[in-house]
Amino acid sequence: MQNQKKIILVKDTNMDKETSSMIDKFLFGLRERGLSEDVKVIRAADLNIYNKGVVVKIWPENITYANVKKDDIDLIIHRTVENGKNIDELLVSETNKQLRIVLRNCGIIDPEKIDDYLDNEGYCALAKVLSEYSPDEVIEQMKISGLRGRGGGGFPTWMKWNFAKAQKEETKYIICNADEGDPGAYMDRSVLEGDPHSVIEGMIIAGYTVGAQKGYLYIRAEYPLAIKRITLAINQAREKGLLGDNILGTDFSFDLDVRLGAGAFVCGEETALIASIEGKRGCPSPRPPYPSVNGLWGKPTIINNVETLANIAPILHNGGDWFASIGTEKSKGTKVFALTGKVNNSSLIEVPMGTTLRDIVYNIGGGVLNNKKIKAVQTGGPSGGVIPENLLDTSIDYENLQRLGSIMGSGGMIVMDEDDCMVDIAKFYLQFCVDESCGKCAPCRIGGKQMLNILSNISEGKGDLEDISSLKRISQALQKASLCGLGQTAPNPVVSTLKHFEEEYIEHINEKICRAKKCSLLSIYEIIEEKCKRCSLCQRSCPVEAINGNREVGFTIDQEKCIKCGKCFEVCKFEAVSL
Amino acid sequence: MGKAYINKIEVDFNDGDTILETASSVQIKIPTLCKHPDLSPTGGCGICVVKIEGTNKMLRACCTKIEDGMKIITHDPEIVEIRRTVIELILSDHPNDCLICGRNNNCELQTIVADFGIREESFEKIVKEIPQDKSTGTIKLEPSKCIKCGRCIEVCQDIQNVWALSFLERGINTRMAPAGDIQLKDSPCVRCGQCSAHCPTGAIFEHDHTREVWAELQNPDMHCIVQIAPSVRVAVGEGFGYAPGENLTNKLYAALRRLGFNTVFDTNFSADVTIMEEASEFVERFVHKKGVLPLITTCCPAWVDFMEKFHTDIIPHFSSAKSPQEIMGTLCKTYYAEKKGIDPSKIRVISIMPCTAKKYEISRSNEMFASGYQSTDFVLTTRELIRMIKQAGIDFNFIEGEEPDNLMGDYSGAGTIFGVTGGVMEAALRTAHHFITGNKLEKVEFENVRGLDGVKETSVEISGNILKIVVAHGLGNVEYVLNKVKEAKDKGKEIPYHFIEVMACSGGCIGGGGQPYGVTDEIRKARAKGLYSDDKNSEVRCSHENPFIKQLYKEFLGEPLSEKAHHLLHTKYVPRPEYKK
Amino acid sequence: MSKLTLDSFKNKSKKAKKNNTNFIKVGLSTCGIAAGADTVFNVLKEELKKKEINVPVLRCGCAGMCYAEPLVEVKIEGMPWIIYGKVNEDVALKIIRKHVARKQVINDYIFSIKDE
Amino acid sequence: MKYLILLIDDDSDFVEATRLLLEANDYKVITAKNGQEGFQKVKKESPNLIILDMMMTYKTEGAETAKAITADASTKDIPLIMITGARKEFSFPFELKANQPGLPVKVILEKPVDPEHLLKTVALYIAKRGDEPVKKQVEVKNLINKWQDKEGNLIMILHELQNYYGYIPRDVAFNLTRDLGIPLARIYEVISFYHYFQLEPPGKHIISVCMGTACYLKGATQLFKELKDILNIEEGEITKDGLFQLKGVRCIGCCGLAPVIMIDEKVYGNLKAGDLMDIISQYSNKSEKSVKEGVVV
Repeated sequence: MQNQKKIILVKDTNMDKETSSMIDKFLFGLRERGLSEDVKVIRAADLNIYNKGVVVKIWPENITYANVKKDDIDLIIHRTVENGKNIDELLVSETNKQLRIVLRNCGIIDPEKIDDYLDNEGYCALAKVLSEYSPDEVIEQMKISGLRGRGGGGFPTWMKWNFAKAQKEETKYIICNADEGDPGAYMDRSVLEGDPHSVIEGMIIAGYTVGAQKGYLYIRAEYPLAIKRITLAINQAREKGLLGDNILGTDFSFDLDVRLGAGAFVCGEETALIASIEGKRGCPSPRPPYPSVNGLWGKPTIINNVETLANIAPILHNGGDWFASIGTEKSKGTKVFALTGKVNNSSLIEVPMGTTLRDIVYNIGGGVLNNKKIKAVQTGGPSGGVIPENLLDTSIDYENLQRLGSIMGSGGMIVMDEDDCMVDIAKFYLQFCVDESCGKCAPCRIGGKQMLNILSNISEGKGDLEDISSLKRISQALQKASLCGLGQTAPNPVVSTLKHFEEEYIEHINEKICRAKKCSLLSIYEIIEEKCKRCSLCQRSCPVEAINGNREVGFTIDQEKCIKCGKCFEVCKFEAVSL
Repeated sequence: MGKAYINKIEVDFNDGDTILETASSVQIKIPTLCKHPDLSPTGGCGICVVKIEGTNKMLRACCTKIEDGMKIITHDPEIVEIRRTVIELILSDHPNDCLICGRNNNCELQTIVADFGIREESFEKIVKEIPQDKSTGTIKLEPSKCIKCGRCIEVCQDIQNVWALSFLERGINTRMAPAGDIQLKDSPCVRCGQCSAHCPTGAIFEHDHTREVWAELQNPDMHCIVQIAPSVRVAVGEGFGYAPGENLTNKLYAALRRLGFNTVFDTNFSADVTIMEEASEFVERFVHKKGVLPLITTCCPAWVDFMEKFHTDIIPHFSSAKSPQEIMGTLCKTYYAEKKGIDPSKIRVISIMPCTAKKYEISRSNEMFASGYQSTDFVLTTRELIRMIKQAGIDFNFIEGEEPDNLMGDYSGAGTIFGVTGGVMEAALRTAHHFITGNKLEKVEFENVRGLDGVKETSVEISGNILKIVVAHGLGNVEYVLNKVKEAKDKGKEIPYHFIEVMACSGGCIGGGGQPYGVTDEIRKARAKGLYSDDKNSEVRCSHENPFIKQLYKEFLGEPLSEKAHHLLHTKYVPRPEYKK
Repeated sequence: MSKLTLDSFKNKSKKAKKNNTNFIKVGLSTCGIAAGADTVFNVLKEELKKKEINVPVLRCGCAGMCYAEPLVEVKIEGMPWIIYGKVNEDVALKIIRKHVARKQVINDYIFSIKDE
Repeated sequence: MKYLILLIDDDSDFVEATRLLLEANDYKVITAKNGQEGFQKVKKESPNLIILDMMMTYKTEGAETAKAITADASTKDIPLIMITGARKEFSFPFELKANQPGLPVKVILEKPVDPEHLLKTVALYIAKRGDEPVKKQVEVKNLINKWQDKEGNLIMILHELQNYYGYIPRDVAFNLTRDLGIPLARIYEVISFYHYFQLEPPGKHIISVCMGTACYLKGATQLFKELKDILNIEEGEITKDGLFQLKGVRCIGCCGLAPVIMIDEKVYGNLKAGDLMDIISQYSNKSEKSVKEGVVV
């Protein structure tokens, strides 16, 4: 027994509520041995370990035990607390599945202080590049690293850079695409808010490599804090001689400016983004020519997204080999995901490529909310697709996701449970694409709208089986004949839900049932007599007077009149209205 | 240069050629609704998709450059199916009122739907009612028929540099609308009608005046006079199956008489008058140094409108001579009325024009009423005339040609080339040369001002004087010329030109906004050729040699630029600063 | 601010510093602020001032654990390096009064323990 | 920038004559034919002064319009001049006298009005409001100047203008054409393309419902529906009292708190439909009932 006081942290990582009784047992045991004064027992809210029963952490030794049973407690007190010995069978070794490269400084440094970044190896990669590497050597390192664009398609970053570098033009541009628009994804925002200099450093290195003099950060206007911090960071970098003329005293000059988006998802597409900076409608143009040849104001332009750029400095600081040692054969490094939806821990995570979806949902995300059954995980946002429960053991990389009918996308990862209707989900994403279509090309403009109408019909019980073939037919037209990625991938949520959950569509059509009870027009509202306390609240809130009865005889819903607005269901305090 | 394969056919191509262009060189027509030969591709419709052998991606033929060794498939069941779906989608957002549409039987969407044999509508109609815009009285917008191909906007913004039309909103709500969502009449629109000429559907078309004209023709109290513009004669035949450029002047005269016109005149005659006035004006300024140089031609009402809105500082450079249409109108209600003893209030002058802006010109300013009446009463475009001839059941193809009426029907070769870019300049030079030297010109052709180059800068020598001239067509090309003039003026340098001709439409009136649809450079060349051969075949090739012109001046006007001529044949220009581009 | 040059980086040791001093750090990114982190930040500062305790309150970006925002990281010598989550004003006060002043860990709000 | 005067009168001859008079004296004039149209134009164009008739479609329309204009926070300071042919003997439910609750106008002039007198009155009340147009003009000019020479400035300038006005007023957008040499067509193409820009004045409080996926899964639709019910407006609309505007927005980036709404800058997370009424009432000093009915004017 050492002098220092010990602390025991306890948390039940299953959904059971064992924590309190375990703590009691600990307290009792400690009191018995007269250790109450020296050892504190604390109830933790989360220990980042999941589905391992009761977890106990002992400080200051930092010993972590999992699946602790009541019977183990005496042993823990005796062996570990009193005698400082480990109980091997309870030990948990590797718990953290995350690996932070992009997010290396997020949550650690003060994003408004450049010195914090400098103290954490900031701009070391830039200094190394400027003093040791020729542009070709940078590209070589990038090639070795195997870094692929994190914005969606996964195009090798070094190739993009190499194309631009090969152009003879004098003026070239670097653009950071920070117009993050996927609903449910906020990786870029977090990086810009938490570690703006890492993006700036990436951009300067890109500028040096391809021979650009100027860069633009194109940021969503809806991110005021990110804009503030990146602007501050640019000014600090300029003051420190990291931007502007003769960077770090060398011949290389490069500067950055911020340009704001204005609420158009399509501006995430390279050519549309360029049009937007040029002060035009954000409509994509046909490619080729690619921006790396003919981009902003007709000049060769590199467009990389925030996450890609945040990877650059670590790669060049630690070497391409180091980066290539992480991840899978074709997908190197890590990927940041915004893990949200019906998951216990909605969080921003970074994992090595190749981690399985199940690992992420259960071991990082802490499992499904309210212990419900998981139905699917959606990745890639409106351009992506759903991956059903039985495929959750797929390891994540560009190719695997694509094979499953989804994409990596920018990194939205949304957990869906049995209460989520796949028709409804498809409709949600399609609605998004319809709202965000630029309207330039007919397949996307009209096709999306028509698909949405069909889905609406299905979800309202007005569909027929032909609708499914219509959906497939329009999907194909969109995929093949849309001008840009937004249109080409807009049908993905529909195609992938049809692929994995066609039976739900057919149920909606044939049986007029929504098993998740999401499609309100397919639901039947009824009052459960036993639960009804006859408060008459439902009757009073019904907008169409469809609820008959009174406080004497009870209430019933007139199904003829009911418009399925769900008001009675929402207002009932006794859960007496059923779906 | 390179070699590629389209549907296994070996093709040679030039660097920069698109798949669409190359395919057409081996007689493969890839369907499209948005690509127009005049315009750069936008990739809007998505119908022209083709496959590259060995990949499953599809590419747009209109905007993909063909590469060496490419193996392209332009038609297979999958491609056709996708095209059909896209066409059906477009159709689902388009009204079905073909029968009463301005483009019935002449609509690119209708044609492609027919070609694909679409017999039922698979998708729900989602057409949005958007009110029509008839504010200008010349061009009508019917946005609910718009398929958002973007041609009108491209032509208005990029080719014409007018910026009257734009896309507003986005996604399914995207609509074609005048700039700033205002009425077209309040927009920078100069009514050139190029939008209507390029529109594949009935979303933009000329304001139809045929019914008004029918009413006049049927009114026994009215003496209806018709005039036909130079370029109409080489384009009207396209409505009856003739090749572009076929000169049908005499058939036209006959058809117009059958329609019920009492007198058939030719705008080519009044073009000769314009030249008499304009060339005199030039000589005044060039030789006698009265007035500023360069002198700028003003026959084109869209150009006049453009200048009055956006380049008012060059008003002093404008020739004050009215356009041939207006001169004809004025002379009909003065000279002709006097001579024939007809009450001018009972005369109706109807002109057949290649142009929508001409509909605006007739009430443009007070001077258009110099005869004491509105000098020209109605303007029909070539397209409207074709419809009228068909309505009247005239078998145009077999009708015997006739001659125009005397007095203002006979024209010189100079008058006829007014219809093509460079023509006014050439005609003016022929007469100016005579006015300056008093000699007869040996060679009347000035080839340097001919052709479809957007800006043609050249110089000619007239009795030792070097005359620097420039011809621009397509309003987008004007800026270059005007900038040069303005720069010289600002810096007090020598003026770069003495004489400038501008026509608003590409190719001049032969490519006018009211001409038969489907114009391309090939067609422009054919029509131009038609006019140049009309000139070549003319006995009289200079305006001042036209005996009827001589008669007009002798009997009525006196001299060019006389007080009477000034009163009747000249106009003024006013700045319209409220218009913003 | 003087400009950096390539030389400024030559003398930098690999890991520039290992900061062992005490601090409190608040995640002030959009998600944190939305959950009330700015209020917590101010409460922490004021309370330290009131209690005349000299521990810096630092700002940082998003640590990723959005479900537990606002997050407050507390490093005090002799205590585990703890990240408290779902910190409201009340918990913020406890962090100062208990964790910092009296070296007592607060129940129910520990969301992560950081290794040294 | 000229002062903008709104003429509300159903007598088109009077309107025309007065318009010519005012324009000849270097005012900019817009007109409306009745009280309702007038009120909309007041909201949209925020004129420097309003000239208003009493009897239009109905006898007291002018008075009602004046009340509506002065009841609205964003327009209450605009001076109102009433010009009417009505005489005292017409028996109104209020006294035909200026500056009173039933008739909140600065001054009443009788038709026919002497042009000199009208001009003097107009000048007097416009001057009383201070030199706001001039000040605004300078401020806006500065905003534009900041970006004038930079590449890719149009969208940035539109952002500045939207921040300044809360929306992009029509005449300001039209003037940009002159200041930047960018065609009006381009400016409107851009404004109408990007959802961030709006051409109409916003409500006092903007309620944004996050429609990101996480929020959607966790019930954003219900929140939206409830808000529509409470405020009695549809998406994008403004309550009649101008207090609230309801918007659906893409991800706010607070997925951990889903479902969330944002009122102005403040985020409310982990919401249920039932929580909304309380939150809304905090922003409305009216009773819950009046919010529910959405009627204040």
